Amino acid sequence: MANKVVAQLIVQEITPLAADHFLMRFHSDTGLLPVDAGNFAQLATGDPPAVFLRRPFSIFDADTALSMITFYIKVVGKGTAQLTGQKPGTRLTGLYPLGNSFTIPTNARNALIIAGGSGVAPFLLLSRKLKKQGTHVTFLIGAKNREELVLTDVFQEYGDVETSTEDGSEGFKGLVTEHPILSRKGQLFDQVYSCGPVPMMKAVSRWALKNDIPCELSLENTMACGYGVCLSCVTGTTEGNRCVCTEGPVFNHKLLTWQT
Amino acid sequence: MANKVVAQLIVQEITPLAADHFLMRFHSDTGLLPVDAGNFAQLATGDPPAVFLRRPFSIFDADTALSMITFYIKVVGKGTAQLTGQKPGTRLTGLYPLGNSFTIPTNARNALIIAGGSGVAPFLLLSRKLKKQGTHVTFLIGAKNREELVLTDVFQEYGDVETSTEDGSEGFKGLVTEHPILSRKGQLFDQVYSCGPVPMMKAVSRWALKNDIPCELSLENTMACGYGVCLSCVTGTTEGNRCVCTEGPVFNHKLLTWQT
Amino acid sequence: MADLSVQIKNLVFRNPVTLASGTCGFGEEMTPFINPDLLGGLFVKGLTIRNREGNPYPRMAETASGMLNAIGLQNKGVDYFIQDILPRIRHYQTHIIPNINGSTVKEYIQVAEKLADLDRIPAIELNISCPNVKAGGMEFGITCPSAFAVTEAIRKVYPKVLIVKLSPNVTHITEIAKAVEDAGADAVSLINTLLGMAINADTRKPVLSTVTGGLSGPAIKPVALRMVWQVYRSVGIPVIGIGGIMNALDAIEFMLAGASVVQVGTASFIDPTVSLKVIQGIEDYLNIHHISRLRDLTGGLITD
Amino acid sequence: MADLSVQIKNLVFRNPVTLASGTCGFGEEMTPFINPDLLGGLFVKGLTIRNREGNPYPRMAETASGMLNAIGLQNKGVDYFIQDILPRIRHYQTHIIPNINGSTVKEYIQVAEKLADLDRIPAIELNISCPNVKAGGMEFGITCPSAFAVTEAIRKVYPKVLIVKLSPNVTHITEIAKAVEDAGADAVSLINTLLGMAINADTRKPVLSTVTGGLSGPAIKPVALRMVWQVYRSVGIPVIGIGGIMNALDAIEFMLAGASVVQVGTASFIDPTVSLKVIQGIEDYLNIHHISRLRDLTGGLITD
Ligand SMILES: Cc1cc2nc3c(=O)[nH]c(=O)nc-3n(C[C@H](O)[C@H](O)[C@H](O)COP(=O)(O)OP(=O)(O)OC[C@H]3O[C@@H](n4cnc5c(N)ncnc54)[C@H](O)[C@@H]3O)c2cc1C
Ligand SMILES: Cc1cc2nc3c(=O)[nH]c(=O)nc-3n(C[C@H](O)[C@H](O)[C@H](O)COP(=O)(O)OP(=O)(O)OC[C@H]3O[C@@H](n4cnc5c(N)ncnc54)[C@H](O)[C@@H]3O)c2cc1C
Ligand SMILES: Cc1cc2nc3c(=O)[nH]c(=O)nc-3n(C[C@H](O)[C@H](O)[C@H](O)COP(=O)(O)O)c2cc1C
Ligand SMILES: Cc1cc2nc3c(=O)[nH]c(=O)nc-3n(C[C@H](O)[C@H](O)[C@H](O)COP(=O)(O)O)c2cc1C
Ligand code: FES
Ligand code: FES
Repeated sequence: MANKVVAQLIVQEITPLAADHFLMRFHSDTGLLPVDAGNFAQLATGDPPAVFLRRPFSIFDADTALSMITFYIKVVGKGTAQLTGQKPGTRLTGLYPLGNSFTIPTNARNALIIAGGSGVAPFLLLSRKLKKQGTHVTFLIGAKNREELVLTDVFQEYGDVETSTEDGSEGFKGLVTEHPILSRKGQLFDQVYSCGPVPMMKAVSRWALKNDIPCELSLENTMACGYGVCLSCVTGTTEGNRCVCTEGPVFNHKLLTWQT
Repeated sequence: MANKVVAQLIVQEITPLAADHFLMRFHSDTGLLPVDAGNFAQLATGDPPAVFLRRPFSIFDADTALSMITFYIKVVGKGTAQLTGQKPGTRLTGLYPLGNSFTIPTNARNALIIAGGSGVAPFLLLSRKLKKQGTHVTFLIGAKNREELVLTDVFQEYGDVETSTEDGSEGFKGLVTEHPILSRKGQLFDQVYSCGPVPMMKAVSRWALKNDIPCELSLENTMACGYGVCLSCVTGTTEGNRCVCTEGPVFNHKLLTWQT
Repeated sequence: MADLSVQIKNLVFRNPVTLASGTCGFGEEMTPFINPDLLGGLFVKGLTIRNREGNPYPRMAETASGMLNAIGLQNKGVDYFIQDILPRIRHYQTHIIPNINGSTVKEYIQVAEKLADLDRIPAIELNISCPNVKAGGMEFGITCPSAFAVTEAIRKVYPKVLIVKLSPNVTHITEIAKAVEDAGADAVSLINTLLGMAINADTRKPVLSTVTGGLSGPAIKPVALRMVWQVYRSVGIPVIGIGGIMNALDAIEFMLAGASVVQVGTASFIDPTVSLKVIQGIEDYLNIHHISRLRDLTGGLITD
Repeated sequence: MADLSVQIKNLVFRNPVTLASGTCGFGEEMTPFINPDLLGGLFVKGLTIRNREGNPYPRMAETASGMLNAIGLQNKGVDYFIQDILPRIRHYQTHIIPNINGSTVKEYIQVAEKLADLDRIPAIELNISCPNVKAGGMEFGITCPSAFAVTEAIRKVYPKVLIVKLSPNVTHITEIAKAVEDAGADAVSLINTLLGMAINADTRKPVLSTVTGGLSGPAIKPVALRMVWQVYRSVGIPVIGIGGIMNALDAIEFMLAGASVVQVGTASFIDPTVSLKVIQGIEDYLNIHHISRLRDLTGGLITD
């Protein structure tokens, strides 16, 4: 099996993006393993941790040459609050790289990435790869309001960014899955990726099915181990229960039975 | 009952005295309650704490006017390690003032204070009071070695300091209770106070009995609450089990049956 | 403002937050920190017919998210409580509920009889679950016939509200609960501590003088919640939830599982003011969730 | 160098540190982090006669110093294990010990029979304590007659080392232990998880799809230590200690209480390399305390 490690990670910089939204960059003094788009890490949130288990976060960015790894973290509870409250210089441990990665069809010409809430996290590494092979990327990013619509500037470097907010404070007013782009240009995309709240991903999946576009979803089931031994994180698939931490987090949407 | 509070204490300065020995000064931004010589506090060791319960520490020094309170802390386990590793500015909570205090006979002319290990902690406040009323104080301070013989300079301001170390690296070589001062000048003291390991305090108590000198001991039984509700911290006395946290930590040695 | 009152038989609690026996002394020790009048009630320290010195020190061992205790019911006896302590605490504007203990059914009866006529004592909690005494204690609480027998005997001599405190150290908690209900209990309280042990690897000795002791604190909350939920669905009398409550959401969880009243125990050691924070937090929860009467939450767990 | 080997019947473990069933998959999942050859043994994931999908998600709830699980024995069946998994792991230089499960005695027998003749399988662990399945599971482990019956039935068909894994959700753990010893078990392992429950106060729903689940982690260590100590003093067969072991001192505590072998469970979720640290820490402990043979520690608790 591919190598995974319990890495020592040193907090380097914590950049607030909005209230409760942070980019958190770590440095490793023992070198970083190569990571793939879609992989995640299981981070200790502090020492001592405020919560018993580690917390899973998608790898937002990684630079193996510089031994730097970045996570985009939204504070939703005790663990994320403690983690984002750490000071630069603090040493934490993280298991990584975990999980599978997005498939990148070499012949894809127009990819659509639909992200809601903290669902943008896995898509920087992916869009970098897509751009490199010449695939045009459209991002459709939804949030509650303008404040929480973060990182759009970063994604703009990799493609077109469309936005929606529930309160209409920026972009289309409504749910991301109601965005006009989906009815206007549906037939143009030859690959869809999505990550976000389950109801959103279900709607994306229905839309992709209807338009017959290949679609991959990145799930965020709660996890204990993150490397396949506890069987906590399963999602129902046409082939039975599958672990999100090892056989996912990325799944072809047709495989999912959406029991969760 | 006397007022006690759950105080917000802000770490102000941590002074290393030797490996694993620290003075830790806190500031309160809501004012300090008056404290007495012998009182202690139950401190949270961090947020989140590395241990479930608070940890009891004698109040080493306190300045109500400046809202400052100082503890002398020896690292022996997880809690003391976390506490002394805090950074200035950190907010912790502490229950205080807890426990009773030393009695100070107004007619005492020559007091002897015998402290072993971290047992020096309660004696700064006491010796200040003794000095103020004109009682001459002799300190007999024992430690493993020269390194761990800390704070003697501070006590020198309040009286004569005699020392002993187990390895003879400073002062008398041997146990503090074998120090020649005890055989030479025994009859001169009219009040003895002691705090330290139980075997030491037992020896002090025997010596005081033999020489018929009033003696008070400050005990360090393990505690859960620190304010008299859990009954964890009892010591056997001639009047039955008594709580060290409320009826102590200071006991007249004649009261103790030394079951602990 | 939301209505926080709850009721057990004819006894109305201004709010459901009470302090657990053995963790609040006789209330007096709490007064430097909190005003006891604000509490739903005080379950005061376990009483026996005679003075008890309890077990030798050490009686406490810290554990992960919890602690073991082996106090062994140290108390000065029920007469001392009535003559010396009660007069000092009788003015508290909250229910004072003694926790009663015995090594024989006869001793339990004697204690209950002495408390039956006191005007400031509206209820007693019959402790058949103390793991830290050699005779009696938990033994009564781990078989149905003995739990039934001691409850029935107390029921005969004690006319006011009778709460029976159950031991979690059993295979079928619901059967014990049903036995004490059948014997006439007005309510059950659970859980008492789980029997546990701590060892000092360096000295190779047990930490507690008694080797084993009772585990309390957040560590046991999942077991306590499960038992409250099971018992709530098996008996017709109110359930008092106890075990690792550290904050308002913990208390709400116990109420959803079926508790009418909750007891805060070990949490007070770490923060003696926590019970008042729990009351405030419950109020906030009710406001946020637009619930006007707290008692409607009891047993409101949504399962499908 | 200190001798870390321990023995159960004729089976020698190079060291006492093994991984608990359901927390190490089939060992393969651990290999990105550790070399399984360094372990005393691997108790691989619970097997049943047929493929089981387990319980619906969510199956896990975090608790204070612990977690609840309700996996429900998801596995592809014993035949799949033998044909597809075993060939991939049979080269590990450590004992591979399957954990067997059934809803009926007959199913247990079928699984045991299939494993009996495999050369790389020197022992099985009979799980009569799974709280997360509707039929069988814990039901077998909570009464003496049923524990006796299933153990006896397996003993008849399984000639190698038979370990029976006990449930802590009982009033008298020693009686169950004695029953399985009488039925022919070569060792007992304990504890499996404590039955618990978690509630989400905001949604007012149970966290687990099955409402209740099994509690593991440091929260349960005091209960586990107590039970290991009680059982060690009641039976003549070796005891395997399990429950909340996070480091070497925890493991030593279990050995002092009476364990010959220990299993590390939930701790691996947080640190998949922890078992190797436990082995190293045990070695350090032996050196510091000048103990030449680890097995001399078993049951070495000093009580007076
Ligand atoms: C593979 C994977 C990748 C992820 N990537 C990211 C990321 O890049 N950035 C990011 O901000 N978050 C990410 N998440 C989600 C993140 O792990 C959780 O937000 C975090 O674990 C919450 O921890 P907490 O202690 O702050 O919250 P808790 O106190 O544990 O929970 C707070 C609330 O959130 C709910 N909750 C917590 N975790 C989940 C979950 N996984 N699913 C549904 N509800 C949950 C709880 O039920 C509770 O109501 C990812 C999750 C997974 C599984
Ligand atoms: C009233 C009182 C006043 C005290 N004043 C001071 C003080 O001013 N300065 C100071 O440094 N210490 C003082 N102590 C002792 C201090 O509370 C302990 O050292 C501390 O609680 C240890 O916490 P820990 O988490 O670091 O150690 P733990 O990890 O809890 O324990 C480490 C080791 O020390 C042993 N141990 C811990 N506490 C005690 C105890 N109370 N008695 C005997 N053995 C124990 C444990 O058994 C273990 O072997 C005082 C104690 C009391 C009761
Ligand atoms: C130090 C201590 C002493 C206790 N004494 C008693 C007692 O006298 N009578 C009783 O019924 N329960 C007693 N208990 C049990 C508590 O009332 C409560 O049931 C238990 O601690 C679980 O609640 P918690 O986790 O909130 O502490 C005691 C608990 C502790 C920690
Ligand atoms: C996720 C999970 C799955 C488990 N699956 C099994 C199992 O299949 N068979 C079994 O006998 N025990 C199973 N257990 C119980 C463990 O083997 C162990 O007895 C228990 O977790 C206590 O040890 P710990 O506190 O070290 O985890 C499982 C435990 C967990 C946490
Ligand atoms: S989180 Fe443990 S198997 Fe996926
Ligand atoms: S520490 Fe609780 S009574 Fe003394």
